[in-house]
Amino acid sequence: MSVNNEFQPTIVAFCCNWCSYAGADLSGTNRLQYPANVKIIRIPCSCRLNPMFILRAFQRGADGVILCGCHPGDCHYTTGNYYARRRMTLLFSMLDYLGIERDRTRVEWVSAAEGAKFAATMNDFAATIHKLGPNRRLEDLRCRKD
Amino acid sequence: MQRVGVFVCWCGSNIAATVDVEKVAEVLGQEPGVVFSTHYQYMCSQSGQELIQNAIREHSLTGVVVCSCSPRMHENTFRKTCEKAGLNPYMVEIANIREQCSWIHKNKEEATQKAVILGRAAIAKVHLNAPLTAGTSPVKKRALVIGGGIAGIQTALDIADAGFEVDIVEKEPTIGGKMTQIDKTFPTLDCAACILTPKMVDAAQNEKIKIYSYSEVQSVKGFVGNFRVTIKKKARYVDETKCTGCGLCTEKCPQKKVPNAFNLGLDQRRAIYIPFAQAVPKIATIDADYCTMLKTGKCGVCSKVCTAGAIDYKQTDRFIEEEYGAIVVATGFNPIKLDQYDEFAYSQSPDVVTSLEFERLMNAAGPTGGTLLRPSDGTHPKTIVFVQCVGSRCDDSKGKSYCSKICCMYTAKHAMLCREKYPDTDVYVFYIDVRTPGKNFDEFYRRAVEEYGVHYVKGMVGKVVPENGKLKVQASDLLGNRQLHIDADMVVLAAAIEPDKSARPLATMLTASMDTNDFFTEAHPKLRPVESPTAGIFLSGACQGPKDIPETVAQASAAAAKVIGLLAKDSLICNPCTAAPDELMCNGCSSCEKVCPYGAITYIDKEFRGPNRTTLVRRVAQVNPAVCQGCGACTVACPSGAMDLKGFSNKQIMAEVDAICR
Amino acid sequence: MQERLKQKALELLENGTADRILGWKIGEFFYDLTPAVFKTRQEIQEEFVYSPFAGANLSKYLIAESRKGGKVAVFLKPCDSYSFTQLLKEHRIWRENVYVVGVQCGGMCDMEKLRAKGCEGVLSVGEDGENIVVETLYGTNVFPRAELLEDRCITCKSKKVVTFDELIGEQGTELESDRFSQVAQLEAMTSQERFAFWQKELSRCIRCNACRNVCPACSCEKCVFDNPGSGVRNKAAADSFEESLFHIIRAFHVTGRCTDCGECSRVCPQNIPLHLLNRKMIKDMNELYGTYQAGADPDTKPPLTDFTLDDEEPSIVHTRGGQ
Amino acid sequence: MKKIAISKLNDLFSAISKEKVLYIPADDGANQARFTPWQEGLTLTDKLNTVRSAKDLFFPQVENLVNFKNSGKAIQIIENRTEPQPFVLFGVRACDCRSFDILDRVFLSDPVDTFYKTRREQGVVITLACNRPTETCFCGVFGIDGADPQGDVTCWMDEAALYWRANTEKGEALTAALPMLTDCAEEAIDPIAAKIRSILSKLPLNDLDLTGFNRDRMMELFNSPQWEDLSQSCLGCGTCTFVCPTCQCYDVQDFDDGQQVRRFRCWDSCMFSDFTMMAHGTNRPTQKERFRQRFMHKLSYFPNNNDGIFGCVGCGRCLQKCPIHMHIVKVAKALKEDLK
Amino acid sequence: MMDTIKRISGVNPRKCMKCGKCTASCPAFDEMEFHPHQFVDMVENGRIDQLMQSRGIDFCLSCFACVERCPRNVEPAKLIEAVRLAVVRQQGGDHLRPEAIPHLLDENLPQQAITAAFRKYRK
Repeated sequence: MSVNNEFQPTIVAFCCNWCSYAGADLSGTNRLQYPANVKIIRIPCSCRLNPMFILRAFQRGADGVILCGCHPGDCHYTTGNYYARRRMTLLFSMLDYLGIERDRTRVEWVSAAEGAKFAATMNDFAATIHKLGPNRRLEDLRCRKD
Repeated sequence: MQRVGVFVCWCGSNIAATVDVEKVAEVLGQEPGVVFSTHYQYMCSQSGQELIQNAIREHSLTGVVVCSCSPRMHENTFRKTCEKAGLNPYMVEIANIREQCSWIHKNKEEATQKAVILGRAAIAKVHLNAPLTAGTSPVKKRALVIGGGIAGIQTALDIADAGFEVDIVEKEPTIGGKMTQIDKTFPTLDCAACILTPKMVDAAQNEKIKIYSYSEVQSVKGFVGNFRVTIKKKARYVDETKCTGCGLCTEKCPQKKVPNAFNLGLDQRRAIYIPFAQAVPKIATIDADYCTMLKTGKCGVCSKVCTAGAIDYKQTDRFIEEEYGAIVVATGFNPIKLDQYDEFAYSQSPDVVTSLEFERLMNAAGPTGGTLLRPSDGTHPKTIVFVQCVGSRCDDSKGKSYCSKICCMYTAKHAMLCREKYPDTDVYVFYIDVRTPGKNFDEFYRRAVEEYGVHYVKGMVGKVVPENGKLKVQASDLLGNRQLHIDADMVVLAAAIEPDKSARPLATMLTASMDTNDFFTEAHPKLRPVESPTAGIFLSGACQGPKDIPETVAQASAAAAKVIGLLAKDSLICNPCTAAPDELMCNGCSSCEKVCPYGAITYIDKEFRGPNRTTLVRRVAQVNPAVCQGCGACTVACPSGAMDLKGFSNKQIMAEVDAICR
Repeated sequence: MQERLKQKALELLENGTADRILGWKIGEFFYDLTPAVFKTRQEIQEEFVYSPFAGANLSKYLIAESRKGGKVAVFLKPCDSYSFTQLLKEHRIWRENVYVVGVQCGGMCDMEKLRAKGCEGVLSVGEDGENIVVETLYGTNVFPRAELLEDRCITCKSKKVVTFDELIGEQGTELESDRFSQVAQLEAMTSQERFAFWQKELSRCIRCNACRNVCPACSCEKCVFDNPGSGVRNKAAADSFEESLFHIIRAFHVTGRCTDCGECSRVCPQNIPLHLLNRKMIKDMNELYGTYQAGADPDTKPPLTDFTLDDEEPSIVHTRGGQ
Repeated sequence: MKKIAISKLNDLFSAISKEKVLYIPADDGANQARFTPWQEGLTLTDKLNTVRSAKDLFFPQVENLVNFKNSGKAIQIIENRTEPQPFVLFGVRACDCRSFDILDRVFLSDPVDTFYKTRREQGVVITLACNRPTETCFCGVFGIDGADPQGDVTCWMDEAALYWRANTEKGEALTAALPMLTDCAEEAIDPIAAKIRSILSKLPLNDLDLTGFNRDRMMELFNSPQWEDLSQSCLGCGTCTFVCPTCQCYDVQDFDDGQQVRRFRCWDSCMFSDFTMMAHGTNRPTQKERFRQRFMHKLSYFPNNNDGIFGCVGCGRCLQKCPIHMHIVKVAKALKEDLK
Repeated sequence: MMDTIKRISGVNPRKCMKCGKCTASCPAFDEMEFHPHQFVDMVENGRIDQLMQSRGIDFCLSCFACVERCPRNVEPAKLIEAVRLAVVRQQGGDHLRPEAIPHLLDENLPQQAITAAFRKYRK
């Protein structure tokens, strides 16, 4: 069903239920466009994101993974995004250390009111991944689709 | 694997215009486990819901995927729909193909493809869903208010008004708190005692309110609806049931040299005392640090003069255990100690006072009987210098980084009162900024300047040197670009305020979170300002942040309303999407406990069957589902993967990832 | 030193302080010591060894040993004592059943280094001042002790025994070591170079799990990689991705809990420098969240279960390290 | 008997690899040797032996079996076997060469493991006599002669030349295709072999005595109280198993890549906690049983079922690589005490 | 120049909340045309030249009263010291050129004096 043969990245966006998922909904309500290859997975809080999920996404063929959560200080559960921030900082640093392109992963804080920011973030991230090309350094060859 | 039904909604043209709903239904129908797949114009309509219900019955569906608008919109609707058809409501998953698909994409082929993928993810997840049942936990219909200041009193009164029992625990011998020490209140200048003491009496007389004065919270166990609290009643050596509060003992006690804490040490009282005339409860208390009888065993004067026979030197601390459904924290504030600010000569001269001491010096019930006299020589001060922001807005270790909020207004009040009572005094106020947002606040400050002629100087005092009975004040006048040298008679320091020292250990007991300044954190800074993130713990007054009296009272009533809302329920329905440990996998390492914002995780030593018919004792985590809010922080902290989150389990999320990346 | 330890072991056994001793047992050669529990006087006298080849960290054995009833006495070298304290912090060891004798350590020797010097057929080893004299089937070799030290001992972080009931020898101090220099070198490489480096290293992994099973931080009742219910179980790295996955997740799970004892690299049969992954995390935490040493005390919160309001954002990865 | 100058080794390797893939033991950059496909520039290691044994080439750690795919509501089966190309394995030591006999007894008896069989057929084994046996070597205990290994071709080396003797048809065929090998006298290898044997005679583990590990004493060994102590320090890692040339246990696993399910087999280790895990759980619940399984298999069950041939070849890899050095020699010696 | 001053002093003038406590504490107030709080403000707003030309900078006693009292840890005295240093380091501000030295050499002239006549400067 692919539209053309150009590289179409697969991007997984983990969004916290309270801010970023609502922000994504708002960008939809406002009809703000972003690429269709961004797919959102709803999690209760950014602190629910296990590093395993990110690696799993890369294994299964994702080219970029982004985590969106409430702005620090605004977490529905008070402290969740603070833990997420440390976890992701260390994880990203480790991935970078292992030679994985640092642009493949990102964390962005998007509030429920920031529909425009959500769309802009996704557009920018998708463009970055598009420029970066397919994920080759952290993929499982068995899951390659071509 | 479930028997899954897929229901694709057109949402009129909202979805159908950009997503080929027929095709989505057809493709998803081919997915493993899908036994029924259809599409309909409005799935959320009555007939749409009936369609789902019929399909559940006809095809014996065990899982339902609705491809429609955001779950934030209709997840609950569809859950109820399915529940009515006999399906567990948590066997429903929503694929958001409107807000996150049809509305953001224009290319129909692309949008259709994406809708299919989102549907697949929902199907993959629903295969791993398990029926969940929301548990309930009973609510003990009694509230505890910790702290008996104006905040605690107001909260207690409001709760009692709604018909619930409420206890106040106050660490001092009387309730009333800081407001009892204040002379007049801004911006109306009515007398604090006149408005506070009736409330204190109301509290004492209210049948629903029980006051534990001279008491402290010793331990807190349990969770929302079911707290078990141990209260320590400190020994006051006076039988509360017998003491009539006549005050004879406080006149006869031979130990006269006790610094009077109520007047901040500006005068002295006896070893047995009632803090002030309107104290509630009006019961004498023996100060064990000074009482000759308690220290040496010789004296006993108070016992001899007490006609009620209330004195009991043998009294010891008593512990009371009570159950509560909700706890309100109203521990209040204190001015900071000014030892670190020696440039203002606070420790060198008795004529350099804090604003709270100044309140006592102005108060008719204070050490000077309401006449403003210098503590050093009892003369009228002619020149008074007020210094703002002493210890507030500091970036160093000496002070506090925040603005104490109330100082600008009370300093304006003090300055105004001085000028009003003693028009011959010169009053200077040194300020960095004057912050007076609030109803009639700025007008009040302007009156101090315009009507009362208070000299407001933009600048700061650099040093104060006591010299020949005067206070040499060196200050800057930034607008005049000059340095001022004032010979003052009195200097009043607006000390920063900080949370009461008892708050930190209390927060630990309550597992309520605090910020770095020891103010309690609210559940949400905007939307849930009177609740702690820990369920069942509410915040009233300055324990949450600096506040003036109107704000405190407003928040106190708000907290009361929240408590009433909780106590009005017979039982609490718990969120079923809670964390749960696999005990066989749990290491007992406490990682999860450390990140739980609600204190929902505890540990027990539990016996397990080991290999070869042995038993093993292991420390394992327990989650209290009544307290857990389901954030999932613990699931990631857990290295063994023992902790998982119902409804958002590791496997469910990974199944979604797999489906999306497929 | 060995004699003092033996005497202590005998004393503890005889005065009833402990009913068994956890130490190192003699092997076929001078270097193949095995951690063992000694129960009798005779065993201690004949088989107890403490030598420059007693590298094995005994702390992890105490998870099981402390639960067996009775009291076990254990000899802990400084770095082992960090692991021990970290395990106490995680409630894994029942402290009341353990009697800890801290022992100083002059650095442990590495058989691999000896072999790397072409020393085959080694029969015995002797100490001659700062030199190690090795008798082999093919002659005698003499090496300065420093050349045979394990890599982890060359960059020893501390000679301090953090938890003990009794100390043999002097208490040591924390040392200034440049243990992060290799990490810094890697950080200074380009992303592509780092990727190549780690691909080369990790591709040798045979998933024997020695690194995990020896690691005192990997004390899980059941590892996610062994648990069929976890959804990520794998027994062999069937794809290069899985080599990385295992080591990334393992490094992440021990972040803030790894005391940098170096056992992972010591036991790796394929000589993969696994400690460089853990050290990277330690270095990051030190730089981003303030110095933290796991196992240095039983109370401090590990950085991943703590936070400050103004922590760095994950995007800092763009400005730190190499290109 | 043939020979070739050491300086011409490269030509020899080059010629062999023209026809077949040639594996030689080479340094792996981490101070160890491994069998590596030869390409121009690759040289023989000076290490005695590889860390991973030669069995890897016949019984790889991971092997694809078959794939499944959902097509509509049906399941489609897709063959996914990698057929091995002819290859030559150079530099196999006597111990590893013997391990093939042991593996053959397992994989080539009914039901025949066709994966293994094809690889055995496709592979030519060239052994190399051990010039510098090390202290962990105890192949002699199993009647293996490090100075005269088996294989399709046997080689000896001294400073000047490589000596080459074809033992089998496969070996002869390969020899015939290598004209650079020149004839030489059989006696040429005698001094080399003598030198090796003099060292072999001095090896410290020569005194390992395995008499009595027979069927009659099996239950006695099985029930030995010593297993408790011996297994106590075992970490439960698979190092010994994975470096062992004779360990042959494997697990069959499925991997769902999203499109299809890939069934593959991978090495298992009796030291692993999920070894022989079944629906009801495991019948070897503690490390003691799993540890016992490994050594009982090598020292008792295998010889009992295979004409007294032990399941160990004395290569010494586990002696060097076990993280806590609880190796087969220690176990055998401890058990021997029970038999006295 | 502003960055140089900030670098030399290690001070972040943006932290200043303009309370004037530094100026209130300054014992050399009357001697200086620019007072400590103005110093901070002028550095922040890049009016460094004016400061460098000011005679007042030499009247700062470096008593550090302002540093001690500042509630925001701005440390005005360090800024003033940095401006002084910047003046000293100005290029071309040397009292001597190397070529001139041979003429000046004399048995009794201390080496130190010649060295002192050179000023450190920055490019």
